[in-house]
Amino acid sequence: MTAALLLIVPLLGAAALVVAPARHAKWIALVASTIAFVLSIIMAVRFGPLWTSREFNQIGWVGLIDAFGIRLSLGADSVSMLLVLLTTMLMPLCIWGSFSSITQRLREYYGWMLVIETAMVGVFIARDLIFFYICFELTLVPMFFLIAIYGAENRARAAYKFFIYTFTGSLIALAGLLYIAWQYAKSRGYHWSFDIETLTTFATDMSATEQAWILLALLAGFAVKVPLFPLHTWLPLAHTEAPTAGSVVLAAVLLKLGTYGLYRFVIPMIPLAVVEYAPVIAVLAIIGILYAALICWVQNDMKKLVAYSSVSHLGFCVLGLFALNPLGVQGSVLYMLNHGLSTGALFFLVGMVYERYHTRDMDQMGGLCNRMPVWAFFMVFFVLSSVGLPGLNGFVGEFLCLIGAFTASADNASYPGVLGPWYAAVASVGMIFAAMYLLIMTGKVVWGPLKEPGGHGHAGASRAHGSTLPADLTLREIGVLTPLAILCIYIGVQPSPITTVLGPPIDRILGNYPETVERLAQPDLRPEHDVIQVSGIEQGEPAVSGHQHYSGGADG
Amino acid sequence: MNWAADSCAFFAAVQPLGQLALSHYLITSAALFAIGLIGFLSRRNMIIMFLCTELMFQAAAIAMIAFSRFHLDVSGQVFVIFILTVAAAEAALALGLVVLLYRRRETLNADVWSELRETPTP
Amino acid sequence: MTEAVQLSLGSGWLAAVDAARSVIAGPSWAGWILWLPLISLVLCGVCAALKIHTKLPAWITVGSLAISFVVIVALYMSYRQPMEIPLLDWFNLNWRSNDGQAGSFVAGFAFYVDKLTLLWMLFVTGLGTLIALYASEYMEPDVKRGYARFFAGISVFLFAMSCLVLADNLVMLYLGWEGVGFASYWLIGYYYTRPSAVAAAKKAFIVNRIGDLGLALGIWLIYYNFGTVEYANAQGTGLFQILASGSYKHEAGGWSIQAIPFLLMLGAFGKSAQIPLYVWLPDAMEGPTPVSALIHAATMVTAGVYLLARMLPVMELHPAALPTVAWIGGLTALLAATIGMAQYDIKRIWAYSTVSQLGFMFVGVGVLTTYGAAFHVFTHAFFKAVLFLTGGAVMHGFAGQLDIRKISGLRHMPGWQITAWTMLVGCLCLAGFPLSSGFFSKDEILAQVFAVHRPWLGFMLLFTALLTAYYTFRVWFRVCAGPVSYEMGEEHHGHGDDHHHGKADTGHKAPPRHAPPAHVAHQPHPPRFAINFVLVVITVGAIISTFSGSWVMDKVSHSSAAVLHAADSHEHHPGWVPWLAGTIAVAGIVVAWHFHLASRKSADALRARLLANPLTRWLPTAMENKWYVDEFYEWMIVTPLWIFAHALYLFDRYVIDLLFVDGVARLPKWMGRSFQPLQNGVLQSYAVLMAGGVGLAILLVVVLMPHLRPWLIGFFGGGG
Amino acid sequence: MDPTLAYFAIVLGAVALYLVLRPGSRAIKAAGAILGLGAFAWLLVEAGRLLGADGRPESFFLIFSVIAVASAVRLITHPKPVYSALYFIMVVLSSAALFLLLQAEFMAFALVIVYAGAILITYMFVLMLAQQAPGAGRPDAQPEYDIVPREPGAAAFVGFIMLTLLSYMVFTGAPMLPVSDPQKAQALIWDKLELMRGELQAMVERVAPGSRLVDKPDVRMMDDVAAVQAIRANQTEPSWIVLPADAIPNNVQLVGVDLVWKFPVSLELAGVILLMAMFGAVVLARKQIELGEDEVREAAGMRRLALHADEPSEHQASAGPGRPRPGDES
Repeated sequence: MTAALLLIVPLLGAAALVVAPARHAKWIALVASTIAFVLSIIMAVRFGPLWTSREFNQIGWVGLIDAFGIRLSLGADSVSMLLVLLTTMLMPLCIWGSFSSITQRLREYYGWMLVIETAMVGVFIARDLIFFYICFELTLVPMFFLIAIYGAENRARAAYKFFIYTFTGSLIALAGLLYIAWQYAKSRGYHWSFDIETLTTFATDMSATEQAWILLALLAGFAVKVPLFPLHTWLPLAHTEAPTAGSVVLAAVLLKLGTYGLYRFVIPMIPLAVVEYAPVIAVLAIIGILYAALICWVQNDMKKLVAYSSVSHLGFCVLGLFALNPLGVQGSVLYMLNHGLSTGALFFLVGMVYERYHTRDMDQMGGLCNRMPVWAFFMVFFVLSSVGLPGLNGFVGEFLCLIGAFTASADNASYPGVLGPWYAAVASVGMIFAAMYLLIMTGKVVWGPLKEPGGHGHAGASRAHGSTLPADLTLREIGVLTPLAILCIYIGVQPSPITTVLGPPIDRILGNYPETVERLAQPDLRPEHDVIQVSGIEQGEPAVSGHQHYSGGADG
Repeated sequence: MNWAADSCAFFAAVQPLGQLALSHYLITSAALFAIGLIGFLSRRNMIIMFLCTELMFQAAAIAMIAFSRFHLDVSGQVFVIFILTVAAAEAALALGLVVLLYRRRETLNADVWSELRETPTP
Repeated sequence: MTEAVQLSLGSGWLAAVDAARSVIAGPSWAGWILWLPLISLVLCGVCAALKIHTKLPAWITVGSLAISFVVIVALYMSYRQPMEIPLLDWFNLNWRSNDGQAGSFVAGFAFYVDKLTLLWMLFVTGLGTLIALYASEYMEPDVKRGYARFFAGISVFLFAMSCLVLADNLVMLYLGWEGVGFASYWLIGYYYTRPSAVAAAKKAFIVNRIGDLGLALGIWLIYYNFGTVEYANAQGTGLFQILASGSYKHEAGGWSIQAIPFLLMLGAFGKSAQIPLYVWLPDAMEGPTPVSALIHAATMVTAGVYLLARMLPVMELHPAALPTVAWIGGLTALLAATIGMAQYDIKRIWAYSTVSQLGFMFVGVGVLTTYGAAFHVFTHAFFKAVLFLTGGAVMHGFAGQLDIRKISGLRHMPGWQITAWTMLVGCLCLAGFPLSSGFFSKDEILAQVFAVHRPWLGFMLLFTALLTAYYTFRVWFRVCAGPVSYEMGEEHHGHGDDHHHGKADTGHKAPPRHAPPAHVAHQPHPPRFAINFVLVVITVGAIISTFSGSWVMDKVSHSSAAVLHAADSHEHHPGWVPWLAGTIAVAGIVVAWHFHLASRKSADALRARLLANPLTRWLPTAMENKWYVDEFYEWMIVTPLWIFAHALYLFDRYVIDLLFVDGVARLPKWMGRSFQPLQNGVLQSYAVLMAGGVGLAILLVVVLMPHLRPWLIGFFGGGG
Repeated sequence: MDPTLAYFAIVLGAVALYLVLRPGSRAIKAAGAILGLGAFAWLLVEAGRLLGADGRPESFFLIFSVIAVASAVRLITHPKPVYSALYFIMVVLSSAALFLLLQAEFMAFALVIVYAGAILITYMFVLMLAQQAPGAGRPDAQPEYDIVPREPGAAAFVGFIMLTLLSYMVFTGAPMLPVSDPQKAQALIWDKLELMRGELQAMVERVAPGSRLVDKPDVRMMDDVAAVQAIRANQTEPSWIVLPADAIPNNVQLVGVDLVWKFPVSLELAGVILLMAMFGAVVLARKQIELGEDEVREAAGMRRLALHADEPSEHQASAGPGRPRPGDES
């Protein structure tokens, strides 16, 4: 039951924080999150052969709630596992990275950090719809408090906007998901089930009209979270106001809840609607890519810039996802990981500057590499990773997403899609913009003659603000950034282990699509809505094959 | 036991209330209720307002009893007991409050007590 | 004419492809070509982290580059036929759809070695080693500062360039492509305290990115149409093999196939600084001179030529592609030459001459003499390196002075002889003086242009050659000849021109690192051993490269760039071309001698006369201002986009966020507000509401429900 | 079945009530009263017509319902609270009479005792406690808020909308109600005896002395009589014993049995409610001592209670609705 332990340990840590003295709070949190990380490693190791299995394997089962078809069942495929690993790896770093920046209400802060860890892990390994949704919403609460208590000047507004916006969206998504569950229960004589696999199999048989509505509902939840183009405005605000670690968690993991939701629910559940509306979503993603990138260009606030860049980057992720072929979806999942690493690190870096100078205004600073060479090194490194320099992680995901979208045309032999070269071509202009705004930021902040904010002289500027930090990064801060940098290089050079494990589950999720696309692409064969029926995902396999691994994976 | 016996005979002999009679009682009840409502809405004396609520209870009680008779089921009468209970409790509390309020402002005018309002926003 | 080219092509690259088909596994030690620069990079990084203030990074880099050159030589010695050397997995995606259709996307770290590769790698690593050696002395003043950073950048560049050239697939080529762009960014921005350097670095990266996008799109289209990004492999499913086998249908892909050559071309134009993307290269001279020599003259900028040569079979996918390349190359050559004529900064002149010569090379590719193009690349690499390095030596010795009006008579100064004479050799080559290396290689291209009957292009190029000879010797006569006089630069050691086009200059205090030290050198110090040695070696190389024509042709004709073209055997070449070209070169030199040595005043007088006449005023003005291309881009593309971006930001903040999002969020608030008067604190009005609510409920249940019921049942399906 | 005329009667009643309510001359009020009574009578007649039954209502019903309605109207129109309370007693008494007509004797008496006896007395006390000190100029003057009703028209409108809806329910709903079978109903009433073991045993002994009930007595209707199984004095086997007609449970018994057997939890709840009400009353009574009321009053600009109770209040006039007073808006 490593998975269950993984959920419980951070909560135990949070409980311990309630009673512990404040001066020990950070260490308790660090230990708890590190234990969680170790547990996730153990879980990953014990996942063993399931890494390459096609199923959404059962990896745990807590028989606490068993009424009304709701079960606390945990499952994972390689995608979830990777995202869990990303989460558990980032959390100790976030906590470690907050050691100096958080000085007030420590226990509360670290407690919320641990709670949000549980919630995020829960989202990724939930195999039960209700449990998924509870965790999905539970992430909002700690983040709300993290922003509202520890944020910058405008934090109250940001926190409320973040909370209400995403909450409204996910409520609509819940309605969509419950509709599926309801229809399922109705067809089974009101035997409710919230098992994601069961519902997925069921939902693929729904009529095109129903699927379209469900798609709309699910998008309301997940597209806000991603965020997709017109629904993104909460993100820059929340990012700008959140504390550093909050921004990191927000960018690195919380946004992935949206794309993970798309991956887990939208793509496999409602193929008809997805095929029908993928071009629309792709267009929104592309608009988001270009639009946010252009907006980044005119930002003065570093953090806002990075925040808008997230909108732009996640557009690539969505585009890859809706390419509906293995290249695109694998690229998209890789993009989730990569964005978590590089944008997370960028937020750390911005936070480190903010901690020293108490401003993020790019016009007020310049040439910081004169004062902070180590910081400058990491900054340039992660900017390049974010720009998508080949050999670093950003490139891999971006390239695969775009090539996926590129080849997602109707005449592709193995996986015909509904996008095609034009989509990818327009989207790829975002690569130029990305280079533009990130390098302009680097040029302003890192390079050039030294200019420190607030008219301070050359020496000891940061001390003037009462900060105890030295001019350049401390060993602790280097320690926070180094693992991220190493991972960036590793994924950039060796993505194939990851793509190998990503292959099978993605193949399975996309299993229906070639057939669906071909059917819908032929207008003469295209039946009226409500008549199209596509066979379930588990084509040619026993319907319960999702449970077959239960005995093997139950204790994993 | 005599009158009880008579009453029993009476009860046993009489047919259930007809629909016409029921409707008469119900209309009476409705009329009382409406009058109570009107009184509650139009009078400004807090005590009269409470009296009006009692009047509405009364109307409800009549409807209950009428239905009880119509269905020959005493549950309706039992409910009237509960109505009485609530009325008594309400009288005790509400009148206590009225006294309290009166001591604050020296008036029974209900309009005086309007602090719990939304301050108009531009 | 186009038909003729097509015809000649038909069998052209098939021979090469036949060779490619029999690809064998190469020796795995060739991997050291990549690993050595990487090791050097890491070690330089360690040096920087440990704050080692010696020349150690330089020796590490020079050593590792030298070894990697040796490895290349060894590979060259053992070369028999095209080789495939897998090193590492990178992209390796395989899938199988439900109906059994399999697909894959494979792009590993692997080498594809044919003779073209070897040719390029030889001069890349060879020159790289030499220039690193040169830089070890040139960068001496920075030993305590960015020394390790500089050599790490050189290592990155060599790594990326090796990836680019050696790649066996387009994705790895793309890695190298972006990698050299990044190295270029790194090294141009080496003097990061100077806003102009930072801006130049940024500009280089971004403009390159535009070209990279073209390349990327080309790669995707290739994958889209051919299902592979590998050149050739043992299974015979590589790109060239598919193209050669004829198993694909030319017309099947339609636009998606025909667009490929144009997109690749865009990539090549970006990297090799052709119209419309050449603007970054002159600015790139903000970098240290060895960088300009290595990256921005000899090696990186020829990557575009390499790409087009390598992808020659692909370039044939649209008949208009190669003529386009030729014309763009020709125009670039002319434009850059006219700008170069009017500049005063040595490095800038060399930069524009580089752009111009790259134009020649593209013409060469465009008229299907890949041999000529490669030959010119090869000779150009040497003589342009010489020119830059001599320029760097001047700059080094004269404290950053690069203005040709302020240095004169270099050859008479003690210790500067080697510099002056090696520069002369370089100038002769560049000017295409008869029997110099540049003469032969340029002639190869010019002759081919006339051979394929493009006289207009040919005469344009000849005119360009005249200008080239003029501006080249303008520099030499100004700087090396004439009476001795000089003016020291403003910096203790030279780092490019000092007239920053300083709008980015933010009025900061003197940058702490580059504050003039107490002892500003007032005397020029001539170059010492390392610089002189390298100058001599490369000059010797430049001279030797004169005779390398047939060797290069051998290399080119046994690769995918091979054009089995009768013209290559000089039979179709018009015999008058070399004579005319030689005459023109000499004429240009004579004109330069007249204006810049014999009567230097007449040049200024001419300029003044041109300026005085309102009809001709535009000519020198526009030339000196680089034809206002930067300004044109600034006003036509950057500024509108910037305004658009601002508009978008305002749109985002006020329309999307404020109007829509907050508007929707305010709806409940407004609704609440509209009911607010109900909350008036008057008891009875609450009672009215309550009564109204009860009334509504009754209405709903008693009056409306009987009518709603059938509809509800219909909607909820029996109301389970 | 066209209830339009009935609604017209209701509208008429509304107009009448409005006339009575609004401050105006006596004549108009009297006319309104007559009109209202007429409207009410018309409504009843309409009901009869609509439901298609022959009849005229019982005379007793008519008398008492008219008294109830009339007193209710008077209750809400009388300016003096004490009179209103007395009219409420009239309402209570007449509805008790209606209860009697409906054979709910227990409830009728309980109503009189609880309402007229207890609750109304409480009201009287409160009226006494909260009576306005007579104004200086006009000793008998009623306070303005007792004389001038607020928005009588609107109130009448709302009330009669409610009445319309309720009577619509009556007109449409009453004909559809199931009429219970008296036979079955009687059987149900007899069945209640089973729950009253002591009563049943006594009854059995009265009819057949010395007999005792079986363990689980089962009262059954047989034809027109009720019988129960019991073991006669000298027998061992149970036999049916016919119960006398007067053994049928009376209203009080029925209510009691229902209350205890059917609604025990509600009974408990009612007890709790009363207990809470008592606590509440006690707390409210204590509060006025502990609040430091004088300070509060002073802050509100009124005279102190304890020390200067005899001072006339200058600020009282300003205590109108919605007008801010110093110290109120904290």
